[in-house]
Amino acid sequence: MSVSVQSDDFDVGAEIIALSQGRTDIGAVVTFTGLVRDVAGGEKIADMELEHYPGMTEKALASIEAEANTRWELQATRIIHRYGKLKSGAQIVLVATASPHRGDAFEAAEFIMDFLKSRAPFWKKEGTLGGGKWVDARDADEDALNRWS
Amino acid sequence: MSVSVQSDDFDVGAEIIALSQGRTDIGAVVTFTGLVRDVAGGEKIADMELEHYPGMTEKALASIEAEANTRWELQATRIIHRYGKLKSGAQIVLVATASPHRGDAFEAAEFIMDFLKSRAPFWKKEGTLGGGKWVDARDADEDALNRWS
Amino acid sequence: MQVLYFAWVRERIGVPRENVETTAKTVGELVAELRGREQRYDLAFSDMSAIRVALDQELTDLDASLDGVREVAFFPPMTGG
Amino acid sequence: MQVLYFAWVRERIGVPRENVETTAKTVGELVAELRGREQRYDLAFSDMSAIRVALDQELTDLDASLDGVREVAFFPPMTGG
Repeated sequence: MSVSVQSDDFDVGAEIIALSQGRTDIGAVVTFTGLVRDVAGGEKIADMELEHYPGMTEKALASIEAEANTRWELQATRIIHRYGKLKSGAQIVLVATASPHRGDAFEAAEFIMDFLKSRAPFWKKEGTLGGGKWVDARDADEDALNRWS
Repeated sequence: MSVSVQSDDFDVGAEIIALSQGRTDIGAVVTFTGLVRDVAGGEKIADMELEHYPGMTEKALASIEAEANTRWELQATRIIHRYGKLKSGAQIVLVATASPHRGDAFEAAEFIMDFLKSRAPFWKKEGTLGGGKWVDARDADEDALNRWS
Repeated sequence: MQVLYFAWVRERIGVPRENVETTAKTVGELVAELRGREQRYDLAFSDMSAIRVALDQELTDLDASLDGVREVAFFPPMTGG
Repeated sequence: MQVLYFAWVRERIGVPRENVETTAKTVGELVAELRGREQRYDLAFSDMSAIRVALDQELTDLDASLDGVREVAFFPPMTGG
Protein backbone atom coordinates (compact mmCIF):
# COMPACT_ATOMS: atom_id res chain seq x y z
CA MET A 1 0.00 0.00 0.00
CA SER A 2 1.38 3.35 -0.99
CA VAL A 3 -0.02 6.81 -1.58
CA SER A 4 1.64 9.88 -3.14
CA VAL A 5 0.33 13.42 -3.51
CA GLN A 6 2.71 15.27 -5.79
CA SER A 7 3.03 17.94 -8.44
CA ASP A 8 5.46 15.82 -10.49
CA ASP A 9 4.34 13.56 -13.30
CA PHE A 10 4.46 9.76 -12.89
CA ASP A 11 5.40 6.76 -15.04
CA VAL A 12 2.60 4.16 -15.14
CA GLY A 13 4.87 1.44 -16.54
CA ALA A 14 7.43 1.94 -13.78
CA GLU A 15 4.68 1.88 -11.14
CA ILE A 16 3.30 -1.41 -12.45
CA ILE A 17 6.78 -2.91 -12.40
CA ALA A 18 7.34 -1.69 -8.84
CA LEU A 19 4.04 -3.29 -7.82
CA SER A 20 4.68 -6.74 -9.27
CA GLN A 21 8.46 -7.08 -9.59
CA GLY A 22 9.96 -10.19 -8.07
CA ARG A 23 6.53 -11.63 -7.25
CA THR A 24 4.98 -14.73 -8.78
CA ASP A 25 1.72 -14.81 -6.81
CA ILE A 26 -0.11 -11.96 -8.56
CA GLY A 27 -2.70 -12.94 -11.16
CA ALA A 28 -4.07 -9.57 -12.18
CA VAL A 29 -2.94 -5.95 -12.23
CA VAL A 30 -5.45 -3.21 -13.05
CA THR A 31 -4.47 0.41 -13.57
CA PHE A 32 -6.57 3.50 -14.01
CA THR A 33 -4.97 6.66 -15.34
CA GLY A 34 -6.95 9.90 -15.36
CA LEU A 35 -5.96 12.61 -17.84
CA VAL A 36 -6.81 16.29 -18.37
CA ARG A 37 -9.26 16.49 -21.27
CA ASP A 38 -9.15 19.43 -23.65
CA VAL A 39 -12.91 19.91 -23.64
CA ALA A 40 -15.53 20.15 -20.90
CA GLY A 41 -19.16 21.00 -21.52
CA GLY A 42 -18.30 22.04 -25.06
CA GLU A 43 -15.68 24.55 -23.92
CA LYS A 44 -12.01 24.33 -24.85
CA ILE A 45 -9.74 23.66 -21.88
CA ALA A 46 -6.10 24.82 -22.06
CA ASP A 47 -5.10 23.61 -18.62
CA MET A 48 -6.39 22.68 -15.20
CA GLU A 49 -5.37 23.94 -11.77
CA LEU A 50 -5.71 21.30 -9.07
CA GLU A 51 -5.94 22.66 -5.53
CA HIS A 52 -5.81 20.29 -2.57
CA TYR A 53 -5.77 20.27 1.23
CA PRO A 54 -2.25 19.21 2.26
CA GLY A 55 -2.37 16.81 5.17
CA MET A 56 -6.01 15.88 4.78
CA THR A 57 -5.41 14.67 1.22
CA GLU A 58 -2.77 12.12 2.23
CA LYS A 59 -5.00 10.90 5.07
CA ALA A 60 -8.05 10.59 2.82
CA LEU A 61 -6.09 8.65 0.18
CA ALA A 62 -4.52 6.31 2.74
CA SER A 63 -7.95 5.71 4.28
CA ILE A 64 -9.53 4.90 0.89
CA GLU A 65 -6.66 2.55 0.10
CA ALA A 66 -6.98 0.79 3.47
CA GLU A 67 -10.73 0.40 2.98
CA ALA A 68 -10.19 -1.20 -0.44
CA ASN A 69 -7.71 -3.63 1.09
CA THR A 70 -10.34 -4.62 3.66
CA ARG A 71 -13.04 -5.19 1.08
CA TRP A 72 -11.08 -7.11 -1.54
CA GLU A 73 -8.24 -9.62 -1.69
CA LEU A 74 -5.43 -7.34 -2.79
CA GLN A 75 -1.71 -8.01 -2.89
CA ALA A 76 -0.60 -4.46 -3.65
CA THR A 77 -2.17 -1.06 -4.26
CA ARG A 78 -0.80 2.27 -5.39
CA ILE A 79 -2.42 5.70 -5.58
CA ILE A 80 -0.76 8.79 -7.05
CA HIS A 81 -2.66 12.07 -7.31
CA ARG A 82 -1.10 15.21 -8.74
CA TYR A 83 -1.86 18.83 -7.86
CA GLY A 84 -0.89 22.18 -9.36
CA LYS A 85 -1.22 23.39 -12.93
CA LEU A 86 -1.66 20.58 -15.50
CA LYS A 87 -1.89 21.03 -19.26
CA SER A 88 -4.51 19.21 -21.32
CA GLY A 89 -3.36 15.68 -22.02
CA ALA A 90 -1.42 15.53 -18.74
CA GLN A 91 -1.81 12.69 -16.26
CA ILE A 92 -3.77 13.58 -13.10
CA VAL A 93 -4.22 10.38 -11.16
CA LEU A 94 -3.06 6.77 -11.09
CA VAL A 95 -4.73 3.91 -9.25
CA ALA A 96 -3.14 0.46 -9.50
CA THR A 97 -4.35 -2.74 -7.86
CA ALA A 98 -2.88 -6.25 -7.81
CA SER A 99 -4.79 -9.37 -6.82
CA PRO A 100 -4.85 -13.12 -7.42
CA HIS A 101 -8.26 -12.56 -9.07
CA ARG A 102 -9.26 -10.21 -11.88
CA GLY A 103 -12.63 -9.35 -10.33
CA ASP A 104 -11.04 -8.08 -7.13
CA ALA A 105 -8.45 -6.02 -8.98
CA PHE A 106 -11.11 -4.38 -11.19
CA GLU A 107 -13.62 -3.67 -8.41
CA ALA A 108 -11.03 -2.28 -6.02
CA ALA A 109 -9.68 0.10 -8.68
CA GLU A 110 -13.21 1.34 -9.50
CA PHE A 111 -14.02 1.72 -5.81
CA ILE A 112 -10.90 3.79 -5.15
CA MET A 113 -11.59 5.99 -8.20
CA ASP A 114 -15.21 6.56 -7.15
CA PHE A 115 -14.02 7.71 -3.73
CA LEU A 116 -11.28 9.94 -5.12
CA LYS A 117 -13.87 11.71 -7.30
CA SER A 118 -15.98 13.00 -4.42
CA ARG A 119 -14.26 12.25 -1.10
CA ALA A 120 -10.64 13.28 -1.63
CA PRO A 121 -10.04 17.01 -0.95
CA PHE A 122 -9.15 18.12 -4.47
CA TRP A 123 -10.75 20.94 -6.44
CA LYS A 124 -10.34 21.44 -10.16
CA LYS A 125 -10.31 24.81 -11.87
CA GLU A 126 -10.44 24.66 -15.65
CA GLY A 127 -8.55 27.28 -17.62
CA THR A 128 -10.73 28.36 -20.54
CA LEU A 129 -10.48 31.32 -22.92
CA GLY A 130 -12.94 33.15 -20.71
CA GLY A 131 -10.77 32.62 -17.62
CA GLY A 132 -10.77 30.10 -14.79
CA LYS A 133 -13.87 28.10 -13.87
CA TRP A 134 -14.26 25.80 -10.87
CA VAL A 135 -15.50 22.37 -11.87
CA ASP A 136 -18.85 21.49 -10.27
CA ALA A 137 -19.21 18.19 -8.47
CA ARG A 138 -21.31 15.82 -10.56
CA ASP A 139 -24.37 13.99 -9.25
CA ALA A 140 -23.20 11.00 -11.28
CA ASP A 141 -20.04 10.82 -9.17
CA GLU A 142 -22.08 10.85 -5.96
CA ASP A 143 -24.29 8.11 -7.41
CA ALA A 144 -21.23 6.05 -8.39
CA LEU A 145 -20.11 6.21 -4.78
CA ASN A 146 -23.44 5.00 -3.44
CA ARG A 147 -23.17 1.64 -5.18
CA TRP A 148 -20.41 0.61 -2.73
CA SER A 149 -22.35 1.29 0.47
CA MET B 1 -8.02 -0.70 -32.29
CA SER B 2 -5.17 -3.13 -32.38
CA VAL B 3 -4.72 -6.82 -31.54
CA SER B 4 -1.52 -8.85 -31.21
CA VAL B 5 -1.06 -12.56 -30.63
CA GLN B 6 2.61 -13.15 -29.88
CA SER B 7 5.08 -15.25 -27.94
CA ASP B 8 7.16 -12.17 -27.04
CA ASP B 9 6.67 -10.24 -23.81
CA PHE B 10 5.16 -6.74 -23.87
CA ASP B 11 5.75 -3.40 -22.11
CA VAL B 12 2.56 -2.07 -20.50
CA GLY B 13 3.99 1.43 -20.03
CA ALA B 14 4.96 1.68 -23.69
CA GLU B 15 1.52 0.43 -24.76
CA ILE B 16 -0.23 3.07 -22.65
CA ILE B 17 1.98 5.76 -24.14
CA ALA B 18 1.26 4.49 -27.66
CA LEU B 19 -2.46 4.62 -26.89
CA SER B 20 -2.60 8.17 -25.59
CA GLN B 21 0.45 9.95 -26.99
CA GLY B 22 -0.22 13.24 -28.73
CA ARG B 23 -3.89 13.17 -27.74
CA THR B 24 -5.62 15.60 -25.38
CA ASP B 25 -9.17 14.25 -25.63
CA ILE B 26 -8.74 11.10 -23.52
CA GLY B 27 -10.05 11.26 -19.95
CA ALA B 28 -9.39 7.73 -18.74
CA VAL B 29 -7.07 4.84 -19.56
CA VAL B 30 -7.67 1.45 -17.96
CA THR B 31 -5.26 -1.46 -18.30
CA PHE B 32 -5.58 -5.07 -17.24
CA THR B 33 -2.48 -7.24 -17.11
CA GLY B 34 -2.83 -10.97 -16.49
CA LEU B 35 0.12 -12.84 -15.02
CA VAL B 36 1.08 -16.49 -14.51
CA ARG B 37 0.52 -17.33 -10.83
CA ASP B 38 2.82 -19.76 -9.06
CA VAL B 39 -0.03 -21.64 -7.41
CA ALA B 40 -3.30 -23.12 -8.67
CA GLY B 41 -5.63 -25.21 -6.54
CA GLY B 42 -2.91 -25.50 -3.91
CA GLU B 43 -0.38 -26.91 -6.35
CA LYS B 44 2.93 -25.23 -7.18
CA ILE B 45 3.13 -24.03 -10.79
CA ALA B 46 6.56 -23.71 -12.40
CA ASP B 47 5.35 -22.55 -15.79
CA MET B 48 2.41 -22.51 -18.13
CA GLU B 49 2.11 -23.60 -21.74
CA LEU B 50 -0.39 -21.56 -23.72
CA GLU B 51 -1.69 -23.22 -26.86
CA HIS B 52 -3.84 -21.29 -29.32
CA TYR B 53 -5.55 -21.61 -32.69
CA PRO B 54 -3.58 -19.41 -35.11
CA GLY B 55 -5.92 -17.55 -37.41
CA MET B 56 -9.02 -18.00 -35.30
CA THR B 57 -7.37 -16.34 -32.30
CA GLU B 58 -6.68 -13.10 -34.15
CA LYS B 59 -10.23 -13.09 -35.54
CA ALA B 60 -11.77 -13.74 -32.12
CA LEU B 61 -9.73 -10.97 -30.49
CA ALA B 62 -10.52 -8.47 -33.25
CA SER B 63 -14.20 -9.36 -32.98
CA ILE B 64 -14.23 -8.89 -29.17
CA GLU B 65 -12.45 -5.57 -29.56
CA ALA B 66 -14.92 -4.39 -32.23
CA GLU B 67 -17.88 -5.42 -30.05
CA ALA B 68 -16.48 -3.42 -27.11
CA ASN B 69 -16.10 -0.38 -29.39
CA THR B 70 -19.76 -0.73 -30.35
CA ARG B 71 -21.00 -0.97 -26.79
CA TRP B 72 -18.93 1.80 -25.17
CA GLU B 73 -17.52 5.18 -26.12
CA LEU B 74 -13.89 4.26 -26.65
CA GLN B 75 -11.11 6.30 -28.18
CA ALA B 76 -8.53 3.53 -28.36
CA THR B 77 -8.23 -0.13 -27.43
CA ARG B 78 -5.34 -2.57 -27.38
CA ILE B 79 -5.25 -6.32 -26.81
CA ILE B 80 -2.06 -8.39 -26.56
CA HIS B 81 -2.22 -12.11 -25.79
CA ARG B 82 0.86 -14.27 -25.52
CA TYR B 83 1.20 -17.97 -26.31
CA GLY B 84 3.95 -20.54 -25.75
CA LYS B 85 5.77 -21.42 -22.56
CA LEU B 86 5.53 -18.76 -19.82
CA LYS B 87 7.23 -18.91 -16.43
CA SER B 88 5.37 -18.03 -13.24
CA GLY B 89 5.27 -14.25 -12.80
CA ALA B 90 5.29 -13.72 -16.58
CA GLN B 91 2.77 -11.48 -18.30
CA ILE B 92 0.09 -13.35 -20.29
CA VAL B 93 -2.38 -10.76 -21.49
CA LEU B 94 -2.85 -7.00 -21.74
CA VAL B 95 -6.12 -5.19 -22.32
CA ALA B 96 -6.04 -1.40 -22.50
CA THR B 97 -8.97 0.93 -23.09
CA ALA B 98 -9.15 4.72 -23.47
CA SER B 99 -12.33 6.77 -23.16
CA PRO B 100 -13.54 10.25 -22.26
CA HIS B 101 -15.32 8.61 -19.28
CA ARG B 102 -13.93 6.33 -16.57
CA GLY B 103 -17.02 4.10 -16.48
CA ASP B 104 -16.71 3.23 -20.16
CA ALA B 105 -13.00 2.48 -19.91
CA PHE B 106 -13.51 0.19 -16.89
CA GLU B 107 -16.52 -1.67 -18.27
CA ALA B 108 -15.00 -2.22 -21.71
CA ALA B 109 -11.80 -3.64 -20.20
CA GLU B 110 -13.79 -6.02 -17.98
CA PHE B 111 -15.98 -7.04 -20.90
CA ILE B 112 -12.99 -7.82 -23.11
CA MET B 113 -11.32 -9.82 -20.33
CA ASP B 114 -14.50 -11.82 -19.67
CA PHE B 115 -14.67 -12.74 -23.34
CA LEU B 116 -10.98 -13.62 -23.56
CA LYS B 117 -11.39 -16.01 -20.64
CA SER B 118 -13.92 -18.27 -22.33
CA ARG B 119 -14.34 -17.24 -25.98
CA ALA B 120 -10.80 -16.77 -27.28
CA PRO B 121 -9.22 -20.04 -28.49
CA PHE B 122 -6.46 -20.38 -25.91
CA TRP B 123 -5.79 -23.40 -23.70
CA LYS B 124 -3.56 -23.35 -20.66
CA LYS B 125 -1.50 -26.28 -19.46
CA GLU B 126 0.09 -25.82 -16.07
CA GLY B 127 3.50 -27.33 -15.46
CA THR B 128 3.50 -28.86 -11.96
CA LEU B 129 5.92 -31.27 -10.26
CA GLY B 130 3.62 -34.10 -11.28
CA GLY B 131 3.75 -33.07 -14.94
CA GLY B 132 1.49 -31.03 -17.20
CA LYS B 133 -2.18 -30.46 -16.41
CA TRP B 134 -4.73 -28.79 -18.65
CA VAL B 135 -6.59 -25.99 -16.89
CA ASP B 136 -10.34 -26.62 -16.67
CA ALA B 137 -12.72 -23.89 -17.78
CA ARG B 138 -14.34 -22.29 -14.72
CA ASP B 139 -18.11 -21.92 -14.34
CA ALA B 140 -17.37 -18.52 -12.78
CA ASP B 141 -15.85 -17.36 -16.08
CA GLU B 142 -18.95 -18.48 -17.99
CA ASP B 143 -21.12 -16.65 -15.44
CA ALA B 144 -18.98 -13.51 -15.76
CA LEU B 145 -19.65 -13.58 -19.49
CA ASN B 146 -23.41 -13.86 -19.05
CA ARG B 147 -23.68 -10.49 -17.30
CA TRP B 148 -22.96 -8.73 -20.61
CA SER B 149 -25.72 -10.40 -22.63
CA MET C 1 -8.77 28.21 16.00
CA GLN C 2 -7.27 27.85 12.51
CA VAL C 3 -9.88 28.23 9.79
CA LEU C 4 -8.99 27.14 6.24
CA TYR C 5 -10.78 27.87 2.98
CA PHE C 6 -10.37 26.13 -0.36
CA ALA C 7 -11.34 26.68 -4.00
CA TRP C 8 -14.06 29.31 -4.57
CA VAL C 9 -14.72 29.58 -0.83
CA ARG C 10 -11.12 30.72 -0.47
CA GLU C 11 -11.51 33.14 -3.38
CA ARG C 12 -14.68 34.71 -1.95
CA ILE C 13 -13.26 35.11 1.54
CA GLY C 14 -9.95 36.31 0.17
CA VAL C 15 -7.54 34.34 2.35
CA PRO C 16 -6.52 30.67 2.40
CA ARG C 17 -6.42 30.51 6.21
CA GLU C 18 -6.81 32.69 9.27
CA ASN C 19 -6.87 32.49 13.03
CA VAL C 20 -10.40 32.98 14.36
CA GLU C 21 -11.26 33.74 18.00
CA THR C 22 -14.71 32.37 18.68
CA THR C 23 -16.98 30.99 21.37
CA ALA C 24 -19.08 29.07 18.81
CA LYS C 25 -19.89 25.55 20.00
CA THR C 26 -20.74 24.03 16.61
CA VAL C 27 -19.74 24.51 13.00
CA GLY C 28 -23.15 26.03 12.35
CA GLU C 29 -22.63 28.65 15.06
CA LEU C 30 -19.20 29.50 13.67
CA VAL C 31 -20.67 30.00 10.19
CA ALA C 32 -23.43 32.24 11.61
CA GLU C 33 -20.83 34.27 13.52
CA LEU C 34 -18.59 34.73 10.46
CA ARG C 35 -21.54 35.73 8.24
CA GLY C 36 -22.41 38.44 10.76
CA ARG C 37 -18.88 39.87 10.67
CA GLU C 38 -18.37 40.86 7.05
CA GLN C 39 -20.09 40.62 3.70
CA ARG C 40 -17.41 38.43 2.13
CA TYR C 41 -18.21 35.67 4.65
CA ASP C 42 -21.93 36.18 4.14
CA LEU C 43 -21.42 35.75 0.38
CA ALA C 44 -19.18 32.68 0.70
CA PHE C 45 -21.63 30.97 3.05
CA SER C 46 -24.88 32.11 1.42
CA ASP C 47 -25.68 28.57 0.16
CA MET C 48 -24.55 26.08 2.77
CA SER C 49 -25.75 23.14 0.65
CA ALA C 50 -22.70 23.88 -1.52
CA ILE C 51 -20.29 23.88 1.43
CA ARG C 52 -18.46 20.91 2.94
CA VAL C 53 -16.64 21.04 6.25
CA ALA C 54 -13.72 19.14 7.78
CA LEU C 55 -12.70 19.26 11.44
CA ASP C 56 -9.05 18.41 12.08
CA GLN C 57 -8.92 17.03 8.53
CA GLU C 58 -11.91 14.69 8.86
CA LEU C 59 -15.10 15.29 6.85
CA THR C 60 -18.09 16.02 9.03
CA ASP C 61 -21.30 18.08 9.01
CA LEU C 62 -22.58 21.46 10.19
CA ASP C 63 -23.98 20.12 13.45
CA ALA C 64 -20.57 18.88 14.57
CA SER C 65 -19.16 20.17 17.84
CA LEU C 66 -16.05 22.36 17.80
CA ASP C 67 -15.00 21.10 21.22
CA GLY C 68 -11.25 20.44 21.18
CA VAL C 69 -10.99 21.18 17.46
CA ARG C 70 -7.84 22.99 16.27
CA GLU C 71 -8.47 23.17 12.51
CA VAL C 72 -11.72 23.87 10.65
CA ALA C 73 -11.82 23.79 6.84
CA PHE C 74 -14.59 25.00 4.53
CA PHE C 75 -14.72 24.06 0.86
CA PRO C 76 -17.02 23.19 -2.05
CA PRO C 77 -17.89 19.56 -2.89
CA MET C 78 -14.69 17.81 -3.87
CA THR C 79 -13.76 17.12 -7.49
CA GLY C 80 -10.75 14.80 -7.39
CA GLY C 81 -9.78 11.86 -9.56
CA MET D 1 -11.75 -31.37 -45.16
CA GLN D 2 -9.07 -30.16 -42.74
CA VAL D 3 -9.79 -31.25 -39.17
CA LEU D 4 -7.86 -29.59 -36.33
CA TYR D 5 -7.52 -30.65 -32.70
CA PHE D 6 -6.30 -28.59 -29.75
CA ALA D 7 -5.19 -29.13 -26.15
CA TRP D 8 -6.17 -32.52 -24.67
CA VAL D 9 -8.31 -33.36 -27.70
CA ARG D 10 -5.14 -33.09 -29.78
CA GLU D 11 -3.22 -35.17 -27.26
CA ARG D 12 -5.82 -37.94 -27.23
CA ILE D 13 -6.13 -38.10 -31.01
CA GLY D 14 -2.37 -37.83 -31.42
CA VAL D 15 -2.18 -35.31 -34.28
CA PRO D 16 -2.78 -31.56 -34.41
CA ARG D 17 -4.52 -31.72 -37.79
CA GLU D 18 -5.40 -34.14 -40.53
CA ASN D 19 -7.24 -34.31 -43.83
CA VAL D 20 -10.50 -36.24 -43.45
CA GLU D 21 -12.57 -37.56 -46.36
CA THR D 22 -16.19 -37.68 -45.25
CA THR D 23 -19.76 -37.50 -46.46
CA ALA D 24 -20.99 -36.31 -43.03
CA LYS D 25 -23.52 -33.48 -43.37
CA THR D 26 -23.21 -32.09 -39.83
CA VAL D 27 -20.58 -31.84 -37.13
CA GLY D 28 -22.47 -34.48 -35.15
CA GLU D 29 -22.32 -36.92 -38.05
CA LEU D 30 -18.59 -36.29 -38.46
CA VAL D 31 -17.99 -37.00 -34.78
CA ALA D 32 -19.99 -40.23 -34.98
CA GLU D 33 -18.03 -41.29 -38.05
CA LEU D 34 -14.65 -40.58 -36.42
CA ARG D 35 -15.65 -42.42 -33.22
CA GLY D 36 -16.46 -45.48 -35.31
CA ARG D 37 -13.05 -45.44 -36.99
CA GLU D 38 -10.59 -45.84 -34.13
CA GLN D 39 -10.55 -45.95 -30.34
CA ARG D 40 -8.50 -42.76 -29.94
CA TYR D 41 -11.34 -40.77 -31.54
CA ASP D 42 -13.91 -42.61 -29.45
CA LEU D 43 -11.94 -41.70 -26.32
CA ALA D 44 -11.44 -38.06 -27.31
CA PHE D 45 -15.14 -37.59 -28.11
CA SER D 46 -16.58 -39.73 -25.30
CA ASP D 47 -17.98 -36.66 -23.48
CA MET D 48 -19.20 -34.19 -26.06
CA SER D 49 -20.31 -31.74 -23.33
CA ALA D 50 -16.57 -31.06 -22.88
CA ILE D 51 -15.99 -30.43 -26.59
CA ARG D 52 -16.30 -27.15 -28.47
CA VAL D 53 -16.30 -26.89 -32.26
CA ALA D 54 -15.38 -24.18 -34.75
CA LEU D 55 -16.19 -24.23 -38.46
CA ASP D 56 -13.88 -22.14 -40.60
CA GLN D 57 -12.66 -20.49 -37.39
CA GLU D 58 -16.10 -19.52 -36.08
CA LEU D 59 -17.51 -21.08 -32.91
CA THR D 60 -20.65 -23.09 -33.56
CA ASP D 61 -22.46 -26.19 -32.27
CA LEU D 62 -22.75 -29.88 -33.07
CA ASP D 63 -25.89 -29.46 -35.19
CA ALA D 64 -24.10 -27.12 -37.59
CA SER D 65 -23.97 -28.08 -41.26
CA LEU D 66 -20.63 -28.92 -42.86
CA ASP D 67 -21.83 -27.66 -46.25
CA GLY D 68 -19.03 -25.62 -47.84
CA VAL D 69 -16.82 -25.88 -44.76
CA ARG D 70 -13.08 -26.24 -45.31
CA GLU D 71 -11.79 -26.32 -41.73
CA VAL D 72 -13.30 -28.03 -38.68
CA ALA D 73 -11.68 -27.66 -35.25
CA PHE D 74 -12.39 -29.59 -32.05
CA PHE D 75 -11.15 -28.45 -28.66
CA PRO D 76 -12.02 -28.25 -24.93
CA PRO D 77 -13.69 -25.17 -23.43
CA MET D 78 -11.32 -22.24 -23.87
CA THR D 79 -9.18 -20.91 -21.03
CA GLY D 80 -7.69 -17.68 -22.31
CA GLY D 81 -7.02 -14.40 -20.57
